[in-house]
Amino acid sequence: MITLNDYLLVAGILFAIGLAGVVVRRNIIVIYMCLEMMLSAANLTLVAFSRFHLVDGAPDYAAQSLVFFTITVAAAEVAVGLAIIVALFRAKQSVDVESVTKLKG
Amino acid sequence: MTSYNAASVVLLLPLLSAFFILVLGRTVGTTVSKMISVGSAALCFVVSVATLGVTNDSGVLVSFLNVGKLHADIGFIIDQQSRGMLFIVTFIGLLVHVYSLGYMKEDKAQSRYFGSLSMFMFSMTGIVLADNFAMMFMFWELVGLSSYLLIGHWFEKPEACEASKKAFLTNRIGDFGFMIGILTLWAASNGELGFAQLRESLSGGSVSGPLHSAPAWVLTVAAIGIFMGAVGKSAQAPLHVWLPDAMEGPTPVSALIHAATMVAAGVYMLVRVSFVIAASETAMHLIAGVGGFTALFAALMAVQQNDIKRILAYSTLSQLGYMVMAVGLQAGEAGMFHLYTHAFFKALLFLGSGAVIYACHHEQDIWKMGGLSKKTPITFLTFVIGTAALMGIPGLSGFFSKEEILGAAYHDCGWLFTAAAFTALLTSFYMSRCVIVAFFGKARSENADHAHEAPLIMTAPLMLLSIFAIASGYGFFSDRLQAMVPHAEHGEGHYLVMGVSIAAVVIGAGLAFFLYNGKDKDPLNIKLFANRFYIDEIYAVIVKVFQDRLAWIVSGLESIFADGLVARLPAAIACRVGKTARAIQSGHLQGYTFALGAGLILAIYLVVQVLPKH
Amino acid sequence: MPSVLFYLFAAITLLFGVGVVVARNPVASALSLVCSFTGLAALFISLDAYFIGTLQILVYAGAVMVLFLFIIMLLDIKAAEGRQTNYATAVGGLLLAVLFTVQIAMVLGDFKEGNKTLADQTLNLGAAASKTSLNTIKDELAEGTLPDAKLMGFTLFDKYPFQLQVVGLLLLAGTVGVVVLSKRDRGGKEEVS
Amino acid sequence: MGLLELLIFIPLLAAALIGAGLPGKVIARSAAALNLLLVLAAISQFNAGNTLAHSYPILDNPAIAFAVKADGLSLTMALLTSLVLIAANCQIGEGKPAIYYVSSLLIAGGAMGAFLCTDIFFLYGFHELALIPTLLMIAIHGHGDATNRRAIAWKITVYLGVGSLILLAGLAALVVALKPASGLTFDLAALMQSAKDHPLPAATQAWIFTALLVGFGTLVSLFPFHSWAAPAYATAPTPVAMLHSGVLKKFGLYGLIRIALPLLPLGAKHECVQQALLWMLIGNIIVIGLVTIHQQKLDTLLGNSSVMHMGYIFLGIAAGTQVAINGAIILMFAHGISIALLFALCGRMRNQLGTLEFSKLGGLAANAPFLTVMFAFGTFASIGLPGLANFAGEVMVFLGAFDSNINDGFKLIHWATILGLWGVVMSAVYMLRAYRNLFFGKAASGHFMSDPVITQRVSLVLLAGVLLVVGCCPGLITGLLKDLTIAAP
Repeated sequence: MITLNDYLLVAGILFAIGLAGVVVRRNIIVIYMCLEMMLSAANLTLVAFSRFHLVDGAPDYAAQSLVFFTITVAAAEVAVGLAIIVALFRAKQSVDVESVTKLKG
Repeated sequence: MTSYNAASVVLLLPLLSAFFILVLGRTVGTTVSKMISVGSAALCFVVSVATLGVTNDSGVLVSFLNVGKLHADIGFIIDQQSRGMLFIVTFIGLLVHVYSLGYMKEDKAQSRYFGSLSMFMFSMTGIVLADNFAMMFMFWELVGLSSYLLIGHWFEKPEACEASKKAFLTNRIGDFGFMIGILTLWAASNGELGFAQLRESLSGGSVSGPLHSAPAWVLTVAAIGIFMGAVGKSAQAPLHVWLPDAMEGPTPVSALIHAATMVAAGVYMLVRVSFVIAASETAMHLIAGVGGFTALFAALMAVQQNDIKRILAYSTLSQLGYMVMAVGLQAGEAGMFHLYTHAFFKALLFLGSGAVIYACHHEQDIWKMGGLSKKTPITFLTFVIGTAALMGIPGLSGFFSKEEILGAAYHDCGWLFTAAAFTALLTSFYMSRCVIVAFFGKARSENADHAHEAPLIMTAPLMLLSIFAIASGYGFFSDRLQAMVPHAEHGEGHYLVMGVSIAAVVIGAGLAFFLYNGKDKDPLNIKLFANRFYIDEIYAVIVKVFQDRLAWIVSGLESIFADGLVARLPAAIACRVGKTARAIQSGHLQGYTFALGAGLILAIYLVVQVLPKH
Repeated sequence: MPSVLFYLFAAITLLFGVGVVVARNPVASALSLVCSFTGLAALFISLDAYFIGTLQILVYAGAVMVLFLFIIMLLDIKAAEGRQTNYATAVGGLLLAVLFTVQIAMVLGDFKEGNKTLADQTLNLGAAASKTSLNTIKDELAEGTLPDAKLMGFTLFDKYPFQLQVVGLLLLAGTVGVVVLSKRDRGGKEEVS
Repeated sequence: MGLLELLIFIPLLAAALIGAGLPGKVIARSAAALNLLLVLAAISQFNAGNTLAHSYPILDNPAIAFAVKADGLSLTMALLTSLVLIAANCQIGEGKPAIYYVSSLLIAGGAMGAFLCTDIFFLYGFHELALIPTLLMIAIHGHGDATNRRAIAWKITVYLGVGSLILLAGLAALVVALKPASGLTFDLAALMQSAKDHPLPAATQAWIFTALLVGFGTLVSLFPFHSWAAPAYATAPTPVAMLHSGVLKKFGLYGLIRIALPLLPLGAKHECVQQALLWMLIGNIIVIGLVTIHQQKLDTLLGNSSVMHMGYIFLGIAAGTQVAINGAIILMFAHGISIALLFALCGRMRNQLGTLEFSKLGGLAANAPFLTVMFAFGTFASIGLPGLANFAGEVMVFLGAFDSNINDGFKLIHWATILGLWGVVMSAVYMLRAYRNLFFGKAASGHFMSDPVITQRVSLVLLAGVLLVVGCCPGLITGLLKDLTIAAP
């Protein structure tokens, strides 16, 4: 049978993949997608915990409401992020991470 | 006239006149300042003659420093030694003041000259009256200052400035040793500075006698330190270089300071604190040795000098060597007696040479003079009397005092006696050489040719001094003038000593007459003596290497180490760290995210693995 | 929910997740991300979180990915030309991922509660029924079904009303921001760095 | 508003007024003169037994209060400050901008505050207030080309900044360590009391003393931390050089005597602290002495010589006996006056001659007799000639340092004193060499020095007169210092 650890492990791996993506890829949009993946991995852990931690018989909906809020925030964040990427593209004509070094020390 | 008033008048009057001249000299004009200075010298002389009869006394004039253990005050001692010295200082001081009125008539800075002279009188009386080491040291340096001012009177002449600087610095080196001696005594005697207290503490009489129980090396260090002060001031062997150069100053100055009084201060001080020197055997031997060596050494150099004032300067060095030797041989009274008689005839000789130079229009080289006996009879006569006294011709004052010292040397150790006798021979040799070349024969330059006798104001002191040069040796005068005549317990060698000294005089004079009569050029030509054993050059090299070169090296090192290590190095490190830190902000986003991830993993590792263990 | 389905959907999520990272073409990575999200939604469903599962599909897979594709098309980004992903970051990223998973595995290794299986966490709907005040939920619970959406709504509006308003405001601010950001400033010169 | 508060606030007020635009010359000089009169009044009050102590509490948890108290040491320093202030103001020439007056008044006001306050908080604060105008003036109005001037200003700012920080750390440690039962206090008397009740262990005393020594030492150019001093004085404008080297530099020594010695008696006597201090001051005297001999210009020579003379004062402090400490205080006073006099003359000569190189100058005495006499006073005072103030100080320092038993051989303090004595000879060498090169001998071509006008002479004569008066009867100052609380040796 499936245990809580399995779910957490899946979430962990998903998070790791997201992290690797963010570090490896040079295309900002793909980085952004990996970011979303990391976020959803976190949501998975929350839902797993809410299911496995029963409050007087029913799953713990506080965790799930937190997931609800993260999803909304993520949505807003994606909107703003993509707007920035568009503005960036208009300035640099490229979405490559290497071109964006203005804030160098 | 109690001794307290006398001491305070003699001490403070010259100071007031010097201060007055310093402050108002310019406004009040040179004549008034001259009158004030000479007046104060005369008044001091009268007062010191008055004190000749006063009983021994000592006391405190004004308390200089009174902090915790330290009680340094300006005091005075009136005893036979200080009365005699006071008489010499004020008498010769007065004569020099009067003489200077004539000699310095056309000098343009006369008020400054007389101000410095009064300053000197103040400092010299301070040394004579001093009753503790602090006061002695203070006036020691003030005398150094006044000799600096007087030697450097004609400050346009570069030689005069160099000479005055050299004099002050050599004295200061002597004072360095002097202060070490004083400090050692101060530490060993647990805070005593007064001569009376120190003598008591040394004798171990009273309970407060820690000095008595001080180890021998402490007393030796103290005695040698104090002797170094005398070496600096009385121009003994190592530190004698400044006296011949001090002849750059006006001649009356040389007469007063560099013949009679200031240079004698060293011997006076040694006799005053003889109980400290007596306490250490090695110090006594050292002092006697240095004294004997200086006497011989200076006499050798005097033989080949051509400048009349330098001959007298070296003879002063030599006579001082005698006195210091006497002190070293525990014959302080003989030293003081010689100092006493020497003051008169040496001052006479210097003033005489001043008159000669005045007559030959500032010509100082004896080989350009000649035949002055006919042109300046009074100067010639007084100069010969002075020379006779200096050479030690029997019947004159020099003979008695020098013979005492030779006697002391004879009783103590053989080779010192032979050195002293040989120096006596050399003394009569170079003095007769000087007289023969300068006064006999025919004039060797047109200056000497139409030389004219010095005015009365200059010859009067000469005549007065020649009387004293003759008479001061005899009991009648010396008792009246409180000279410290050693009680003549003539030991068995007395006549031998007498004979040897007379023989030395005769041989010296004869040799000089034989060599120099009628000669126009110096037959002897000993380069070594003429160039003063090249000591000045050696000292110049020492100063150049050990001071200027070392200073250059040290200042280089200092700017590298002190400035570099403490200031520039940290600054450089800060810049270096700053530059490397900048590299972290490289602008590569991937670098940043990687650092982010690495930080995350490290944090997890710490939280999960490390934290629970502690 | 038989365990084999769990492994299936977990595999879908992870593989398509890797797809996102590895895909050359951003469109391909976007689409693989959509699949990954659907796999994830399935996992949510397997955890009886039906509302969140649908929300995941609706918002993430639907809205967010569509926005991504829209932007990719707008900016006409071609496949990453010049595949010279410098190997330093590639290795670094991989290393990070491996290390992270190792750490998660170690943590889960000694996480005792983690071993509870889904089965022994049976929902005791009867007890829950007696607790809630809303009778609609009470009836359904009594019947033995889990009114997931109703319970979710109830908790949201019962415990976190204020937070909802704030999130609403956040969304408004987000949209205004997007409008300002993407407005092409007429006069200003193009800031070319 | 007692006498002492007036002393502190008159210069600051005058600085504000001049800053606000009133004519600088008149206000500055009247403020300085008024300050001197007030100091003399305070001294007479003090001799009559009234310590003029006032305290205005500001905070009670860390008990901070603007407390002033008249004490022999602080009055001597206040007298020094007011005298040097007068001389500094008189040295400011006609066309100089108002900032000259403002900066000198601020420095004097800050120094006055530092010397009169008995609260460590204000003591430190006033010192920093006094330091800032010094740094600014060196940067803006210093001599020499701009880059060099700014570099030196930077160096001195950072150097003294670090020094002050170390000092602050030391003071903080001290205040915390000596916290009396009634809670943290900055008041010196309370700290003194708590130091008596439960003295700190020797080790803590030693390292706090070291921190204070390094902090104060940097402010006073103790040997290894001295490299800021000479260039700073050489490039500083005359009034600032006079005030800083004459007055502000003495704050470090004042601090050591006022704070470090009484509160940390064992600290000073600790074996390795004593050795370190002695080696440092030997460095001060011998190394800087040689460096000074090597100098070719008058202003760098004076800068270095003022660094060297600090060695003697540190020797007095290291010895710690009552005679030595009184000697150190007199030496602080005397050195302040003599170095101020020398810098005033040096500034005057720089303005008129343009150069201060010894090789280029000579024979100035021919037509500047007054200046020659004044320079003679300064030179012979700094050499330590009896009859001038420095001698009394130096002799007491040497006697105090030799106070300990020497029967079992010379210890390091004795060797330090002997090297100090040799330092006196060295100072005679370089001062007389400078005096001879500048004033005597052949008049160098084109360099013509004329005497200052009568009004300018008053301040110089005042300084020389003070040197002479204190030199002839140092009892005036030792009288003030009778009841100074010094930790018994």
